[in-house]
Amino acid sequence: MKPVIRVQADDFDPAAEAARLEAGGPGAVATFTGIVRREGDLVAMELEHYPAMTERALAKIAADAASRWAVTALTIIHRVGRLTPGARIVFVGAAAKHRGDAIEAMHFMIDWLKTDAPFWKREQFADGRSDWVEAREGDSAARARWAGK
Amino acid sequence: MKPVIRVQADDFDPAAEAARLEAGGPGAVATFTGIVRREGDLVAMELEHYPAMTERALAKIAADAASRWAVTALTIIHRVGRLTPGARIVFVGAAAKHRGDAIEAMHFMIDWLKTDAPFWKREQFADGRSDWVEAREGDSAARARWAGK
Amino acid sequence: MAIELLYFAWVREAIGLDGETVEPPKEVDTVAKLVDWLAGRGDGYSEAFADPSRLRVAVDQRFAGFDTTLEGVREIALFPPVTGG
Amino acid sequence: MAIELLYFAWVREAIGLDGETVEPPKEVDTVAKLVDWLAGRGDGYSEAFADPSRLRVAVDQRFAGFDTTLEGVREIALFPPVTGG
Repeated sequence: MKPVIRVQADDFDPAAEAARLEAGGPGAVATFTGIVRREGDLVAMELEHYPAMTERALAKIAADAASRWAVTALTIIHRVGRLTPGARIVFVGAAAKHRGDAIEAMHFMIDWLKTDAPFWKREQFADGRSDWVEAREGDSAARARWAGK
Repeated sequence: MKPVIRVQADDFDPAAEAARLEAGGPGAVATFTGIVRREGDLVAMELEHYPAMTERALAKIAADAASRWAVTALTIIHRVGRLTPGARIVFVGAAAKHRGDAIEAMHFMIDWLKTDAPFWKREQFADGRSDWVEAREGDSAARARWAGK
Repeated sequence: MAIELLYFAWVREAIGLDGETVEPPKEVDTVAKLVDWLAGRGDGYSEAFADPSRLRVAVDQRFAGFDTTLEGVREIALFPPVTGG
Repeated sequence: MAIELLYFAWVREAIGLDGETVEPPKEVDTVAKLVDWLAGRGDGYSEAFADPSRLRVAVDQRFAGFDTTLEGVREIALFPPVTGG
């Protein structure tokens, strides 16, 4: 099982990604899609990353998931560059024989991606203001939760 | 927020369902798709249901999810009739501002759907044998898990 | 008092009917007693209802317990534990 | 010993560089000492590195601690806590 790992500026096709996960009749497919929120006066989100490290970090997250759950396919896609409200940022998917494995592997990957992959978000607002997004305490807690499982 | 609830013989389009959940830029969309496994000599799965009750039971599961998590959209689609290996059986999706809400609402809905919606599966095998699927102890345990949350 | 009965999955197959209308005697006033009464009909009924622990019930289209009263009830469905999803 | 440094997000902006090659003195033998040494350059560096608790580090493209030795290291990236996903 070789996970699909992609870092790209372009949008992706969730239907094509779902079809890849469904191929082979696995029983269960769980996906997560992160989207730039339409809220307030946010006009864009700028995604910066550490190119030489990013794919390796994502591959490690997928490998960790594959070692913990009986999965038949895994996908992690993360976009970089300038994204506007409503745009997809990230897609994480897992296929497995049983639903618990697919859902938990997906949940694990998105939780770990938040803390263990070298991406940084900058928000741009209508008044010209622009701020780096602060890391959330809750993200470290969400990651820590998996240690006891 | 009015959940999308459908019970149908026809296949559904996961891309269209995902697009509906993504509309409005919610931040997070989590989905689960159940598929007839390709394994052994299974040739078909027959899904029987209790038509007068099914949509009400699914709507109750969605309403329970909406009362527990801050979700912006919910979808439950369940197919009935004769399905062959690789065919989609069920789609459950949740959109929310935050990923935890979307993932947990989705997970809750599929766990409850296994125990609280009036569907019965019959497996047909290549040698002509045909058996009603037995309910799994694990499904009751998965449902019970949510009581403490 | 007439009650609509519905049967699903192997309950339906054992009895050989999707459903039927019954008028149980007055002393049959709970789901449990109804199941016993139906089992007494023999043949497919006794087979379908031999082991009530394998049965589940919906009363007026909601899941319910075997101690549910039949008073005012219009529709009862009897079936195995559900296996959807 | 030359080390490639890379800066990301507000660390990059404060310093005004994507990265650079440095040759720290021998006594600068851990990431923590490297950060102190860089902060001593003043201006953007002291701003970027004033509060090491706000910084994270990758050594040769893997997340690492500030106590990591610089021996044999080729590339060090300094950045804020990540915010992807």
